[in-house]
Amino acid sequence: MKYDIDYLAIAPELVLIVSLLGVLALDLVLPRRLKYFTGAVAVVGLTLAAIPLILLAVADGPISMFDGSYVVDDFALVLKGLFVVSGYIVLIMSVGYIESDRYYQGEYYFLILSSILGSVVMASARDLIILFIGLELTTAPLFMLAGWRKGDLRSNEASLKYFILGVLSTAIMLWGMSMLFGATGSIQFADIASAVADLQGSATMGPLITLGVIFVMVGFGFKVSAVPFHFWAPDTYEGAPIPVTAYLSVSSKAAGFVAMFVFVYLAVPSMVSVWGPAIWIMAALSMTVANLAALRQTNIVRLLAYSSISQAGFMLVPFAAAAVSGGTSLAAGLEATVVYLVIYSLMNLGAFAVVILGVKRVGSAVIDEWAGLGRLDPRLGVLASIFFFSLAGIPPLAGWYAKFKMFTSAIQSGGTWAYVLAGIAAVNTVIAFAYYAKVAKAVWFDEAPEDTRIEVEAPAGSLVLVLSLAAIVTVVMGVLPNIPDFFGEATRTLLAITGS
Amino acid sequence: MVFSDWISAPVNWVYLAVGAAVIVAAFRVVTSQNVVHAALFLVATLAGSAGLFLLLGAEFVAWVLVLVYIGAVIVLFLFGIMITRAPVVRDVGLDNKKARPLAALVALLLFGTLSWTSITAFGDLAVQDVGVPTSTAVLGEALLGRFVLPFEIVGFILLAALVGGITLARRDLTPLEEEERGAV
Amino acid sequence: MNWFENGGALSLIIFLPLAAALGLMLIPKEKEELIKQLALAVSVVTFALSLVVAFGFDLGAADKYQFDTSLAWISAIGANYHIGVDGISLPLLVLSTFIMVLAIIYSWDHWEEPRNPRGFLVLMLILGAGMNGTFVALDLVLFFIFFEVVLLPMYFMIGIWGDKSMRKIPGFTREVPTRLYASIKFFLFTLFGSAFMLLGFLAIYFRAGEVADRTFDIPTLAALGASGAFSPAVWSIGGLVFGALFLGFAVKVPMWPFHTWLPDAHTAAPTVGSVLLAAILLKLGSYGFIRIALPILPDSARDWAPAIAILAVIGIIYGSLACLAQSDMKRLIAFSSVGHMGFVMLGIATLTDVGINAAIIGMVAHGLITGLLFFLAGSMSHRYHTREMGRLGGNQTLMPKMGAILSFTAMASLGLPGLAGFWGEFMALLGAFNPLTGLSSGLFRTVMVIGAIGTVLTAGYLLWMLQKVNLGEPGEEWVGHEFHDVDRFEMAAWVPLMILIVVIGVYPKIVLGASNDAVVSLVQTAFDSGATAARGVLGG
Amino acid sequence: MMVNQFLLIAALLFSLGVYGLLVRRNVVMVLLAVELMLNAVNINLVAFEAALRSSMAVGQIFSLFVITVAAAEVGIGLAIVLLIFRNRQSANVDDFDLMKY
Amino acid sequence: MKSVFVLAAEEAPHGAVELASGGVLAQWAGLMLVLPFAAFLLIIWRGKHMKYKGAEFAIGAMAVNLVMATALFISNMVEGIFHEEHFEIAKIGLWEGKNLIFELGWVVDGLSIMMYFVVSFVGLLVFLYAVGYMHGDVRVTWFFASLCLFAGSMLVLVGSANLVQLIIGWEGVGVASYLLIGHYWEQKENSSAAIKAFLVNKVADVGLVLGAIYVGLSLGDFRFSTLERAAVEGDAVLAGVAAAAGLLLFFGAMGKSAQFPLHIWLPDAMAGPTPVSALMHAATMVTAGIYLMARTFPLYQNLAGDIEILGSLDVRGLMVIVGAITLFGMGLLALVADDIKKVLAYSTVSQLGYMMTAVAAGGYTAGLFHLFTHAFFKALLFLGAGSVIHAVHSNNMSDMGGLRKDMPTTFWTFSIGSLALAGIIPLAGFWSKDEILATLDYEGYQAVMWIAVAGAFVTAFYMTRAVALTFFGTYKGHGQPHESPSIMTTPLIALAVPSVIVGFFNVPGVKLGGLGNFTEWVGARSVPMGDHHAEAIDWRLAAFGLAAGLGGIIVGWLIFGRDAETQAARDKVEVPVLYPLLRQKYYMDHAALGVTGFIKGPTARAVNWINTYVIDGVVNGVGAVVKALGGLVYNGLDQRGVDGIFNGIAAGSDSAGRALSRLQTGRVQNYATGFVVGALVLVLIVVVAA
Repeated sequence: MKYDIDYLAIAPELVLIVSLLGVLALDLVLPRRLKYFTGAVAVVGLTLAAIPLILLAVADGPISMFDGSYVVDDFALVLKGLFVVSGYIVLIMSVGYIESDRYYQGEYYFLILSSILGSVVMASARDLIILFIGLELTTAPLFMLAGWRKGDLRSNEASLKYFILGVLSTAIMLWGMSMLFGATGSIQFADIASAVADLQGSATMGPLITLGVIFVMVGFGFKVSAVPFHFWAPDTYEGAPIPVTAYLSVSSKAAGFVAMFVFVYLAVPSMVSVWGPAIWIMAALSMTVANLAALRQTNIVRLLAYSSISQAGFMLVPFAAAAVSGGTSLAAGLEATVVYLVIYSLMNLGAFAVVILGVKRVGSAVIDEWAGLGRLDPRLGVLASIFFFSLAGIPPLAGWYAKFKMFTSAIQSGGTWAYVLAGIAAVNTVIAFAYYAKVAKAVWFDEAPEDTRIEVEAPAGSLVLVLSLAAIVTVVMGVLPNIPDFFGEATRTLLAITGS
Repeated sequence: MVFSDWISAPVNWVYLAVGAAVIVAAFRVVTSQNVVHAALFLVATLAGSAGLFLLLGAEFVAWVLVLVYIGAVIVLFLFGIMITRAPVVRDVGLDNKKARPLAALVALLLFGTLSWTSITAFGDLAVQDVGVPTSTAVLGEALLGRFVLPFEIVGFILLAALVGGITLARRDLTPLEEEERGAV
Repeated sequence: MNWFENGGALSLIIFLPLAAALGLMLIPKEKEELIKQLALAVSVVTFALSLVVAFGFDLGAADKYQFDTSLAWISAIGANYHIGVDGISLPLLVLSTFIMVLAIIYSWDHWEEPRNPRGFLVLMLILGAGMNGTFVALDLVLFFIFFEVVLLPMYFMIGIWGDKSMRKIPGFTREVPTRLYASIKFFLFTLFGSAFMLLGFLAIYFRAGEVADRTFDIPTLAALGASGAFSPAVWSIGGLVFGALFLGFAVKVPMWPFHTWLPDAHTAAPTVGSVLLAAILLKLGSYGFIRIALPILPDSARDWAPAIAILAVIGIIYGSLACLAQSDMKRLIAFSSVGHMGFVMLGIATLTDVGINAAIIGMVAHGLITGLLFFLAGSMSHRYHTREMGRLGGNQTLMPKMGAILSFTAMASLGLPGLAGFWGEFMALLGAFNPLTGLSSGLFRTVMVIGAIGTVLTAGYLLWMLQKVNLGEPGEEWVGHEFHDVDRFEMAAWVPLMILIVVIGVYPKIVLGASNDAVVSLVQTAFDSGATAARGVLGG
Repeated sequence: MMVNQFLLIAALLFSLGVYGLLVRRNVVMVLLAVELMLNAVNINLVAFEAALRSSMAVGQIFSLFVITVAAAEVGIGLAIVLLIFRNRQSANVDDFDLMKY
Repeated sequence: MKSVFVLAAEEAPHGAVELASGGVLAQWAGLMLVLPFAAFLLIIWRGKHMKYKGAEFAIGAMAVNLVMATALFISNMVEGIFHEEHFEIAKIGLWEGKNLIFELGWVVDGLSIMMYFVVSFVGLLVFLYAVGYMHGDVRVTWFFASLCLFAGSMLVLVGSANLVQLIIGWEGVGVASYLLIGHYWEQKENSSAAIKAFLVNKVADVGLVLGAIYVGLSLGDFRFSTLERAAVEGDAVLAGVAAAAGLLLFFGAMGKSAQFPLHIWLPDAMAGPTPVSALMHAATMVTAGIYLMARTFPLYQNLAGDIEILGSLDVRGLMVIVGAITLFGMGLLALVADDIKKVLAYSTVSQLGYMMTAVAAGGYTAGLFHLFTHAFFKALLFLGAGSVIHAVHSNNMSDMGGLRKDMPTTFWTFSIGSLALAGIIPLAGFWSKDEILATLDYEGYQAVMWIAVAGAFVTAFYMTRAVALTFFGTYKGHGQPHESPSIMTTPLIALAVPSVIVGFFNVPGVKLGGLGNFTEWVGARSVPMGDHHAEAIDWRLAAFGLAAGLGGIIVGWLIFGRDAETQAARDKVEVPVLYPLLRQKYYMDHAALGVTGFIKGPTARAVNWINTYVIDGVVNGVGAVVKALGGLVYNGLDQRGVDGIFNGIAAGSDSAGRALSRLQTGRVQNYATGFVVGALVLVLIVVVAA
């Protein structure tokens, strides 16, 4: 049997492959002082990868390959775009960051690009194997990147914890996949979907499929760091190099969500009564537990870690609400989560970029030591406020629309459980503000100690530029939510294929 | 299927023998108080698994398992054990004893859940064409046809593991050494 | 000038301050005069625009939205940039732009530490945009946005320029700076309410989809509401949804028992912040009731009205009693807001045209009077460096003008007839005498009597405050101090307020002339039968 | 032969793997336990394949991918072990709790 | 653009009475309401720079007012006037499909014209007097400004054509009184007295406001003319609320008119300068309550009065009882006061009791006539007292004595005022008191009538005491007292004249030529008042009243005129007329002392004690309790309870956060345990749920 390959469809992947190999090759030949050049290549590679994405977006219709196990549709394109853009921002954040320390730049960029490649592949995955491989390629480089600050014990520890829980989750997820394969006899989502639809009522197969679905969800739960699969996140975030943390909290998390979307919508849509409650519980727990824990944090990175856990909970809300109320509004749930994801990625990366600059400026990630930063560097203060309050969901910053979509979707779903979840989310929105405001409090309200004026070199121009751009986009998206909505609506194609 | 029918099939005798070995070895992997022994028991477990694969007609997979694991991974493990200078003799501190009861309980529950779901689901589902191995050609064609994409991608996982692993594991040069190397 | 009448004017009123805020950020900090002049100019222009709107407003059609426009905004959910004013929002809009001008004039020479006029003015202008926007928004989402936009500037104002002293909070081990506690408390309370309010909006939105098209459009929803589409009889969660909106608005008003953020926020806020908070921000909540909760959910409103009335009257009595216990002048004024807004809410709870008119004029009056009181409290603590009433005294001797203005304002605040504050209280009681048909007139009359007794308490604490602060001999510690009486910026900010207080007091038609038709139409549409007081329902 | 025979062994291996993961202090031992779990999955996949006999032997293919990934994971894991051992002179996981709460 | 003021449509007054429109004068009568406020603003603006510190404006405004009021008074004598002007100030909603509106405006009828005249006349004289009295005092400018506010508010009150405006004037009077009573606010007692006055009035105002609401929403209109018409026609809805509305309005009136037990503010209100007291007690403020009762008289007369509220006690009866207690009980208190102004103050309360009793009993004209006459002689007495105080720099009669020689004008005018108050024929007080007695007799309140007679005795008694202690005997104060300047004595003389003659305005059955009499003048209302008018004087009652008055004087004279400690006082005893009686002074003294001793001693002390400790105590106690309650609510409930809940929630989430973050042990295997257990629990939940 011959399988046709549409090279335009996989052009983004190919461009990424070429550039990551290019990075590796260059790293071999470049002298140490020119190693930073690999970063430039990586950036260029990512930029180039965006070109076929745009071409594909303009082109007609979804492209399907390998018996429909690899599909490039609007959903995939939007998320690939998200991965590329967020990867791009992470790379730019990294440039200044890793130059300043003893980093292996070439390898670093190579691994980042590999991880992006994994995510990009996974967005198109329509069978279990590609999904699994994509996820692994996304995650595996990150195990190592988390420990990239080799001399730092915290970084080592971050890497170790991430790795051990990562392989545990992989194993559990694989068990689930194997059971689904066994029960349905296929790894193709479409086939699994139809088989599961037939089998789910059966008394014998029911529990097994339930177990399979839940175990697979556990794997995704780990990726999106949903409670109770979140334990790695605070420690790893704190220990890992900050750009890597940013990547973990955005791209890697987004990858988890993408995996979850395609899996639950395409492979086991009829098991909504199984994954619905599971996601409901994860959502409720993630929001509440992480928010409460975040209240106690004194380290800004750790705070952002808990924040990102709770944000994951918020992102799960539309999903969960749509699922527990019978699954009639799944499309709206997907759209809401994607919109949330897009906005979240932007503002969270912005927040991390601010943290990078702030840590440089103040020399500490302890929130209290950021006192008076706003007066020291008003520009940074304003940026910090924009991103942190956007995360809190305060209009007119983009974050509000993310939360708004979430609530919209939850209420649209209707039903007691959806309302309860919306209520929990509402309360958590308030709690969340309390700790985001902690940062603003330190930056603006607290008096700077006399002797903290650290002279630092100006941050990389590119980072400032990107940061300002992100800030502007954050505001613009908040004022004109049609923009994120555009992406959200595009992803509805995911459901168009299965016709649900 | 009745037990007498089942036990009368010779292949099940083989299964019992191999299976028992696998189970015992696996037990020892997680209970042995000697690190090297544990690694060697893993070898036994994997070898037994390879045997089971053969029983199931997965010849290629069985040999890959032997090659990759017993040939490469275990060596890696032993290297790891050596380098971290773990005592080759019995080490009482290998387990976190306080964690044992809870871990055992969790494992037991997990086993119960997993086996219960599997048994209720598959009941009498029998292995087909016992003794007929899957042709490697089929596998090859599938790997390079239908599954060429993951096949390529998995290569990058290995590459990433390689590159990253080396970078992490290598000893950083001191600035002095770096200078020397730069001069060369 | 077609664009002007089709939304252009109102859009300018909203976005001019915003644009100016951005502009100010670009001016170097050192050019303080320029910054102040620009801010003032913009606020004056905005005020002038709102006056143009007010004079161009067709009073004959006050129940129709004018100067309105509707542009597609968030297409996915059908939220539109729909703005317009009717007789209900017009007075509040003008009040908002007006107070902003005065606040900027007052600020001219009064900067709390750490100064930074640019930052402060930027926040004020953003605040102004948010407030103006809330009053003209005719789309739930747009309303929500503007409703929330005001939070951040106020949060920063309190947090940065607020009271620097430390405070012991029950339940917490450490002492915390007053401003930090107050700012976060303010924000969390409001956010808590508005989160649920948003849920309520969304429920309405989808419910509208079940009976017609999904929409956030307030007039459309009001029409649906009038037709009974959101009645709990046909929509099981209707009452719950009202509760959600209630939570959002009640926190902002604030109604008892959601009021506890208010004294802290007011006490901690810089003077201008307190003024804007009292004069405008609190009105957003009560305006929300009138604009959104009542017309869209009339039947649930009927169910909730007794509860609102009871809470309102508790607020009246409770606020007054709490005032009696205050030693901090600013805190006293803050608590007085609880009582005064209680009257506003009592008016609303009656669900009658009289009551809602009462609420509107009460809001305007409270804005002017309490705003002025906070100006005064600010200026006084600026001079005395204390707000402890026990230490003050003899202010009338030390600063005769200041004392006279304080007396005047206190009189206005206690609801002296002939000054603005009277109408709101009197009409609220009037409305409570004869609530909407179907509401328990026994309950409402009881509430009316208790509310009327509340006016005595109000008079009490204000007079005692005057006695402590204004009268008597100046305390030992002030002897020999040189005090500057009211300066020209203060005069410029306060005299217009005093004039308006008198003018509205004598001629309330300035406010009610605009609002009455709109309110009557609102009540008749929403509550249909029994909308007007009738002779039949009366009796001993 | 029934599929369940193999599934039971797999379930046991998987559970033992979890046990090992939870009690072992040495990181290398933890890795061994993980290998047990992954191997259990392989047994599942191959057993199912034996019952299904799909045209492309999907189960076996899947298990090949799992083996490959497992190998990569071991590589990564050991690299991390080496890294932390060099810094801490210990490969005990419970020595690593710098970051908590 | 429409005119800002929209003139309400003229409506022909209802009722049988044919009344004139009053012409231009009535149409512009509103000017009187506005002028004092204009003067107020002018004083604030320029007062300080004027020679008399702004008094010029006040006096000017009052003079113009007096001219207008006199002109109206005279035209009303010639032909009864009824005229209303209404200016809508707001539509506030619908009532039975038509607009419910608030209006400002004025009414020109017999009642309001009488009040315009009294206020302007007394006001002008007091203003003039104050120029002298306040010369060199602190804050003179502010004083005159406040006086303008006071008079202006009163005019707004009495000129009001509707209840809403009445409330405006009503509370305006309250505020002005607050400002004036607290004029010397450096002393805490003074400001406390001002606050007390304001708050007690505010309590009563609750009644007024609620009463206005009852009336207004029963009729859909706040106009008095509507109320009057509805009352006369027996409107069913109004009848339904009449008792409640009537009692509420009466409660309001009790505050301003200092009826028992809301009189407590009034004696304290003496803290203000004496001209203020004069104005307050004669023309403005305290008469407001009586005025309100008169204004709403048809409500009581036709609807409310005979509604039984407690057993057989009807509304009217309750009001009469309150009035009676006030007139007698408060009169007694005047006996024990040393402060001359307090004597006069209690006297005022007592006289207000007369008025209230009369109006309540149905004597519209009787009550008003006493108000009218009382205004002159009480103003006279206060100004006289002020003159004395000005001279001796003390309020206490124990610091006075023998002043008749030093201050002859003051003495004579004060004496005339005292005699008028004591009801001695033919002075004004005799006629008006007689009319009250006649009314009580006619309406069947004989018992109350006897109380009133007894009250007359008391009145005469304490006034005699005051005169004796002040002007007779020997001077006990410091320095040499002088007669006051002419700007102060002129008003005294100007007030003494009407104190003598106005009684003849309403001799029963007598008309002043074509001008009619007081009964007809104040009877010019939109509807007939329906009260009873005697056709001829009842000499029997007059004799009782006169006897009581004379008796009071004689007894008083016997005791105080013969002050044992002062030779001069003993000399005075031998006034020829009284000589025969004094021959048996032993018995008389003892008898008088016995009687008065009992009255002055235990009874008065008891009343005083009740006043100080019970009523005042209750009031002060209420104040203290309320303040304590405030503390309780704030500290106990708000900070601990309500706020505590929210802080508790915050602290709770904080510690929950602490507990939850303890889960984050840092041990990866604990994490893994959580991980696996989490997965298993999820499976369990889902399976169970499914």
